[in-house]
Amino acid sequence: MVDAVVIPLLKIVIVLVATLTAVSYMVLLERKVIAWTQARLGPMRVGPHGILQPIADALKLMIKEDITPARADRWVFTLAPILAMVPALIVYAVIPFGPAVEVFGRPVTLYITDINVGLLYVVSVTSVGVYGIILAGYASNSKYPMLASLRASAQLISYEVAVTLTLVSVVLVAGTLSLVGIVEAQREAHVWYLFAQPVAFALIVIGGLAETNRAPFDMPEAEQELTGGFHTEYSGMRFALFFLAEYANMIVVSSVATTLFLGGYLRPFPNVAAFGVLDIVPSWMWFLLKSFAFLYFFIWIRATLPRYRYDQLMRLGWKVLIPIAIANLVVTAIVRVLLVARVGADG
Amino acid sequence: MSHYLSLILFTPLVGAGLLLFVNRRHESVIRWIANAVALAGFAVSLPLWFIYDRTSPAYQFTERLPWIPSIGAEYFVGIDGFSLLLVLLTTLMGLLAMVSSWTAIRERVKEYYICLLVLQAGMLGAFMALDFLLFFVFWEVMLVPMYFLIGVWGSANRLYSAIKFFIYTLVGSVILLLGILALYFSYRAQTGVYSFDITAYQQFGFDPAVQWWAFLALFIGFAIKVPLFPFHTWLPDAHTDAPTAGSVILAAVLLKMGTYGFIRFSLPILPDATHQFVPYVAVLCLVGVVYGALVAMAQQDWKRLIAYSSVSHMAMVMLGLLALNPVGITGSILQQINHGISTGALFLLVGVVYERRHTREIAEYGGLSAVMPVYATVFLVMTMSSIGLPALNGFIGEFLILQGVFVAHKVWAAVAASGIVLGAAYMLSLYQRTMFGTVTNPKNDGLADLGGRELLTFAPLIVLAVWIGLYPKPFLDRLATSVDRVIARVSPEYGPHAMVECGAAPTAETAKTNPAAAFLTAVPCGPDGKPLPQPGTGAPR
Amino acid sequence: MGEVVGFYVLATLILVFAGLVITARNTTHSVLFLMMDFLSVAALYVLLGAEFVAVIQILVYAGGIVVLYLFVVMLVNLKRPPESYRDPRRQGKLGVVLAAAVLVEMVAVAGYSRVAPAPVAAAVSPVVGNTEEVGWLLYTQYLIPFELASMLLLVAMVGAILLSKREL
Amino acid sequence: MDSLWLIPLLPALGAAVNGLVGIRLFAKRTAGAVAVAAMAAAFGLSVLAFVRLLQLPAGVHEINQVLVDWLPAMPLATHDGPSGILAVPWGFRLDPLSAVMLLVVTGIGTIIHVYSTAYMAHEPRGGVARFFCYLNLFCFFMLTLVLGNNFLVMFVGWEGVGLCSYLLIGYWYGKTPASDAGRKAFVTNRIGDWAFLLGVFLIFFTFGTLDFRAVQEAAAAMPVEAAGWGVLSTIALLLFVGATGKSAQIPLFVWLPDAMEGPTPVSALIHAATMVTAGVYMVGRNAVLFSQAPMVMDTVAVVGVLTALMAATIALVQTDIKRVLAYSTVSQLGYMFAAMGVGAFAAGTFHLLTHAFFKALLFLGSGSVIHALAGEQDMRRMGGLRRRLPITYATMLVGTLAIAGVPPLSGFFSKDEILFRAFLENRIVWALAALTALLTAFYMFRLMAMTFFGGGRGATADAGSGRPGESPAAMTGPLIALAAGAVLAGFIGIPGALGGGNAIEHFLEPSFSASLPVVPPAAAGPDASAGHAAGGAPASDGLALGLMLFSVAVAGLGIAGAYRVYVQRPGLAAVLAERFAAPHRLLTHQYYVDALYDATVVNGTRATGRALAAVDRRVVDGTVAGASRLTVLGAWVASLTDRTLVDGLVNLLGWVSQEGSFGFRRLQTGLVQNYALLMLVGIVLFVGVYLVVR
Amino acid sequence: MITETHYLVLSAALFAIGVVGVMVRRNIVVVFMSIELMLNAVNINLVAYSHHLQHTVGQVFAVFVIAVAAAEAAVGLAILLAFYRNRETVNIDDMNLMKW
Repeated sequence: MVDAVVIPLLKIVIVLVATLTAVSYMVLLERKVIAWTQARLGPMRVGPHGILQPIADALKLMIKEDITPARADRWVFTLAPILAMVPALIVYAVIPFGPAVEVFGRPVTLYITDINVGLLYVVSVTSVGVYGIILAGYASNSKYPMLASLRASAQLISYEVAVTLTLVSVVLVAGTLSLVGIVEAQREAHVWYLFAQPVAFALIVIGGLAETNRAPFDMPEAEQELTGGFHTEYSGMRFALFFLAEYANMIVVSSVATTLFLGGYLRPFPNVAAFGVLDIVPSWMWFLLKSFAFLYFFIWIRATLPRYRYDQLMRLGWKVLIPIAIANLVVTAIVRVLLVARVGADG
Repeated sequence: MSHYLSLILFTPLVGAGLLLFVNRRHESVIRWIANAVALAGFAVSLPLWFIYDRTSPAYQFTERLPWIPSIGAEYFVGIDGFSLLLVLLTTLMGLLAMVSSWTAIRERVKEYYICLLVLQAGMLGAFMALDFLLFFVFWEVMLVPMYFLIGVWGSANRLYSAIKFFIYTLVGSVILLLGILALYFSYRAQTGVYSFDITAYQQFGFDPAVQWWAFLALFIGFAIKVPLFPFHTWLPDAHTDAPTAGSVILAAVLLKMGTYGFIRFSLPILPDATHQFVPYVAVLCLVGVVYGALVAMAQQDWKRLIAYSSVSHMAMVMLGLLALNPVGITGSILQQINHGISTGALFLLVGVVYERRHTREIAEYGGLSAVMPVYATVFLVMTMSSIGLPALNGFIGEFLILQGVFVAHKVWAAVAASGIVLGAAYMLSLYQRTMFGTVTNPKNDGLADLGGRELLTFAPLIVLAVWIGLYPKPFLDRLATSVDRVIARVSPEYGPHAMVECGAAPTAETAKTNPAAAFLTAVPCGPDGKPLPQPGTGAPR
Repeated sequence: MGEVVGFYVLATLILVFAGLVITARNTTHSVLFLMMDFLSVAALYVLLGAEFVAVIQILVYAGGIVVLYLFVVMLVNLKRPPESYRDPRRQGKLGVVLAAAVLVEMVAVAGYSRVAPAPVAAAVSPVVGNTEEVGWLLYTQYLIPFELASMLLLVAMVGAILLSKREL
Repeated sequence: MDSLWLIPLLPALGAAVNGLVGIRLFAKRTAGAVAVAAMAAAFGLSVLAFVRLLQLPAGVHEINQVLVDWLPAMPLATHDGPSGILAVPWGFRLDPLSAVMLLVVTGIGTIIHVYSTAYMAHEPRGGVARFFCYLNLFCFFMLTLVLGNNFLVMFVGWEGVGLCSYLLIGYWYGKTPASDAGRKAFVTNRIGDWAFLLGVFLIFFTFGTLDFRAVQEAAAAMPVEAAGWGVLSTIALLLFVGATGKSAQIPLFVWLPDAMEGPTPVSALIHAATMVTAGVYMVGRNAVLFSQAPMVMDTVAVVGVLTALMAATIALVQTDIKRVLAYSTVSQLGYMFAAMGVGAFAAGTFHLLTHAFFKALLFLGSGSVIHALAGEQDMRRMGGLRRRLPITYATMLVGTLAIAGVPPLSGFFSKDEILFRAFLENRIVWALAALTALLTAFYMFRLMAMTFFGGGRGATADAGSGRPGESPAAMTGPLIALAAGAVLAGFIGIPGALGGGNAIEHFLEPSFSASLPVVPPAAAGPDASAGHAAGGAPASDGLALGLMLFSVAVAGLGIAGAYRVYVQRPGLAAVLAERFAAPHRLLTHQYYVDALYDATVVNGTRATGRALAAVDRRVVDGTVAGASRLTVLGAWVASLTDRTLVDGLVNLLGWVSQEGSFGFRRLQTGLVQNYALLMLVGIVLFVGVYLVVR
Repeated sequence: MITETHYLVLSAALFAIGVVGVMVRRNIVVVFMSIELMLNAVNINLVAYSHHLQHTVGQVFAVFVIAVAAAEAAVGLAILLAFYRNRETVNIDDMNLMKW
């Protein structure tokens, strides 16, 4: 009973709380980093160096009036932020933060579950996330959110193709869809897939930026064009959900990319005993460090690059990324068939 | 079995296939691909010149596969000396026609180049086929793209000309097919074998009656293509209305199909009928020579004039065949190449000014020497080549033909030689009317001279014209054994080429007749190991 | 026990959502219910041990096709009342009756038919795991149908692009 | 000197350099320098070759050089069966005859090239290079013609010089008369070439070779066709017709006067000194062959002397300075042919040589005059130039005296030799030739008088004082050089009667004989056939001296007449013209030969062409069109049948099924759901049946 | 105990709902969605039998069905869009031009 119910529930709670906290502080981090990039200070008032700013923000959003526009589709208007938030959170079910460890004499895996179609699960769940945005746009019954939502859905669907194709090539190398399996495959291969699949890595990074609507692909919420994007009509807690969902998605993408390409929770050179000293940093810490590097990279990009034009974005997706992804897939498959010992019984 | 000929044959087709997959809007891509394919086609065919064994009388590079086994048709290709030269001429002129179209064609570019490439494949196939049915198929294949070239990219009266061309030549084709089938069934009746194999036909003695009818059928089919008077009227129309590249191909290669047909099929397969028919055909040829030249003189249209000159020249070529002796036939084939070079070049030249002015009316021009000196020079060289100035290619061909014909029949030669005088008259008149004088038409004032690309298209032709004019031996050598084979069928009294040992010291006889021989070294050897003939040898004592 | 509860819950959800799909006045809501329905079906697949199909169901149906529907709905009928004209020759009621007949007949068939549970050898494929098995079959025994399906998708893609672009 | 081929090659290189590079890049001086250098080098080589020829051992008279095969050996039947071999090499041969021509061509060519550098100085830059390119190319072809060792190589040069003549006559292509004249020259020549070519064919057919030496030997071995017309006569006649074209004899002389449209150096080089003498050269080349055909020889002599007389009479009334000289050239060429015709091959060649000097001199002198008068060519607008152009005057006077046959200038010796030989051979020819000599002296001094004497008229007067001045040194230098030649050239052929050895005749002798035993000139009998072959001087010195005195007297008479009419009494010419109006008109219109040709041959051909073109369009093509119309008619009838009968049946069937279909079509409502409904019915029935049957 | 019969009945019910949707609704988008429902019913059947027979082939066919459904949706909706552009309606009763 404890193993079947309590521990998973505990893990879920921990992950949820940690995620929401991390998301809050991501906001602060972003504001700070961008400020530093622009030679400003960023939030400084609430707490030392503005360290309590997220709490203040959260409070503000909670007590703010939650307006529903008069001609909005009420049900959907409410459903949309939830549909945005939920997929972002349930993806965490399969993210491996670390291997099985011993906690209070009990073997505990540092992930909620490991299903054998883990990667497909991630892909399919994130693909549902698009509903939140479309429905928000639709339900607002207002032109800017509508446009933004159409843009967003087209963008997400387009980049999903490229990303999924890219993931297939990683799966080809790893030979499994399980995220834990992929991490372990990297341990056995003695190499992070960043080096085995550099093209795929680049594609995932670009595709990830687009999938999370981050700069330079933040078309759906381009303030200058759409007065705030699909959540223009939202305020209060429902707005907060969208806000959190975006950052949660960033963390998801970082985590998945870390898992797939940076060896997940593995320390550097996991098979080389000489680096055993690195084991003093726990495995989940390695995972968080790598993910953090990714997140930082996201923010860095946002502070650096200008926004794409919409047609450029689509051209990039369909005419550049997808062909490259297919080519990468083909090359990977050929190399795999020719060079790498095949797994399973290949007749 | 070598697949080399198939490689040459299918290169243009592959190019045409490739073009199918290019978006029609990417015209420059299409142009580049088509030109690259044509260049590749030429480059692929060029080694033939070197690896062709000029001492072997057999068909070379043969390739033989069953095609329609039930009727004995085969995919059977191979070349001898005649086809070697014509194949090379085809690939070269195909390339030049392609290059010359770079700026001239602006509409339906993709279809245009596909047509040209398919046409080229058809021509190559017809020259390579050693199976009569295969030959006929390629013969027909040529027709369709040419029809489109004239009908789609031609000038004002193009539809009329295209249809006339198509139907006229199609009538010839049908009669040709009848002839082919007559031979086929006759062969079957006498040997019990279903075969379209030309090499077998050439060894076979057909029944004289069959020969008579078959010759008549083949004659009409080929004569229309040559075109021989009075079957020539499609040619001026087709030439006039065809786009430049079409005219070039038509003049340089397509017309050769007819004469090629005579030499490949009519003469060696039907030697008895040939002897019966020679006097009548020769009269047509003579009429053609003089008639074509006279009519050319009266033309006001630049291309029409050259077209009629083609009628005259091709009649001369035919006449050379009818001499039925080695010199006449050799000259006839060489003259086909020459005509391809010079008339092809002349049409290219017309194309150059047509592209700038969009008129072929001779009266519209005049004084071009002043504005386009390089053009005028090239035109002069090609005019001279066309009228048979010695030291250029045309003379060699005409001399050999006329010498051969003279031996066969003196009056024919005398009449045919008058074509040279008339040729000079109309060609120089053309040259004077267009190049000389002052620029009276203000539209001609600023005409641009030949550009680099255009000059590039003429360079090989000029080189060839001079080369053949000064040293035709490499060409004639490659023809020798093939000519011998035909001669062995139609004029068996001639033996094979006499071969004189070289490297020997001058004989006493030589020394006597040529006192200065003492100052010479031994009898010089030609590059091919054959001796250079000495003056005085062969003279009756 | 868990399976029974799961089945009935999911079956109820499926049927209710399906009913809502065809009865909702607002097409957007129809689409939403359709999505819910598909998600429920996916859950049913998990219940049946077909994780791969379940994931594909979500990925393709919920994540792709339904989004497409949503898209189209937004493009075509945002403001207009959709069903203004009714053709008198259309026998809608007869259709409902016939649907009922089909239902009855099918239930009858379901009730009658009894397929023996293990006439087929359980493990024909040398791989373990649901996804691997599906993949194995797809790429060996059903390779040609698989390629045909991909061809069909390609053709459909080209066709869809051709149809929906105003001019090429 | 085994590299004869270098001699023609050098001008070819010069032409190539000027043509490919020079037209775009060279300055005028550079272009001229290149051309002159090429020619000078060729001249140097020619002199070397000449020396080499002289040094040959006794009995050997030629240097033969074969480069490569041109036409490789090909079997071809000759008159005696299919065993013949047609083979033509690129071969060159130097023998005395070609050596003389070689020196004339390269020597005078070089001089004229030098002259041209100044004469063409006012042309545009590219034009000068083009001019020199053509001129060098001409020299190349001319040298090929001269040096070729067989008919075909000669024919290359033969046609090539025609081309260059065409180009150079039409050098000012902007002028219609110039380009017309060029075309006329080319086409007229082509008519001659037609015959020449047929002659070549017949030569091969007869002898089985085209080599000169071989042909001569073979011809010599055949019997002389004194009585009947034979194959040799045919060959000779055909060749002679070819020569009439190139050398402007009756009936093909009409192109030469028109050719004066070209620049004057061109007239001097091509239409006086070298190209037009190619015909004479060719007859000389085939002297043996011609000698075997006496009837043709007579024809040659008659045609030659008639041409000489006719041209001389026309020259009497011409007013264009260059046309006078042109007719004079025709006339002198006639002289040469007359010489050939009477068997005086050496004399003809000698006259060719001397004529080259004084006629080139005269042309260049006239060029100098024209140059000074800025292009004026009409003698009626000249006069009094004696003082203004002293060098030109002096040199031209030398030339005039030479052509008139005043001793001891070169023309005297050569012309006298011809007259002497003609007197022996054929008195009528001699009489006509003598008359021609009289006329020659007359019209030449008429030219001098109208140009240099009297008061300034027209252009001279217009030019005012000071101008026109004497031409630059590059022009006067060549004049002086040629004048020296015109004075001295005669001394190589001083006849025996004057105590000379007639060196040129002995030198040339081997070229005019086959490998037959050389007959010493003195030993040759008066027998006609032997005379043809050997060409000795059988008559006594007394007769020779008498004839010489006679011809000097004739010359003097002509000069005096001209002096009287044109210097002493300037009005007399007009009076005479009036009195003899009809002959005068005949002469000024050149006997209407041009008009006759235009009316018959030229327009006849054109009209035939037009008529045939119409026939082609109407009849030949009309037949085709008629056939197509018939087809269309047939198609129309067939289609009518098709529409009414055949199609009617089909339509009936269609009508029946259509009417039937109207009933069924109500089933198709177009409503998707109706179709679905039917499907559903099907399903219900199907499953129902399944349930019942199972 | 849930037998395959339960699944079959469920699938039959879902199918019938789809049929009703197809027959009754005039909004062609909804008709399309009803067709998707029917396809899902089929899939349930397939997967259920796959489970029942312990053989994967049913799932394979389910995958095929999904692929076909995707193709059908894409083309169908494209046609619908084209139609809508021309006729400004998605009412199925207005689509009756394909007749005699």
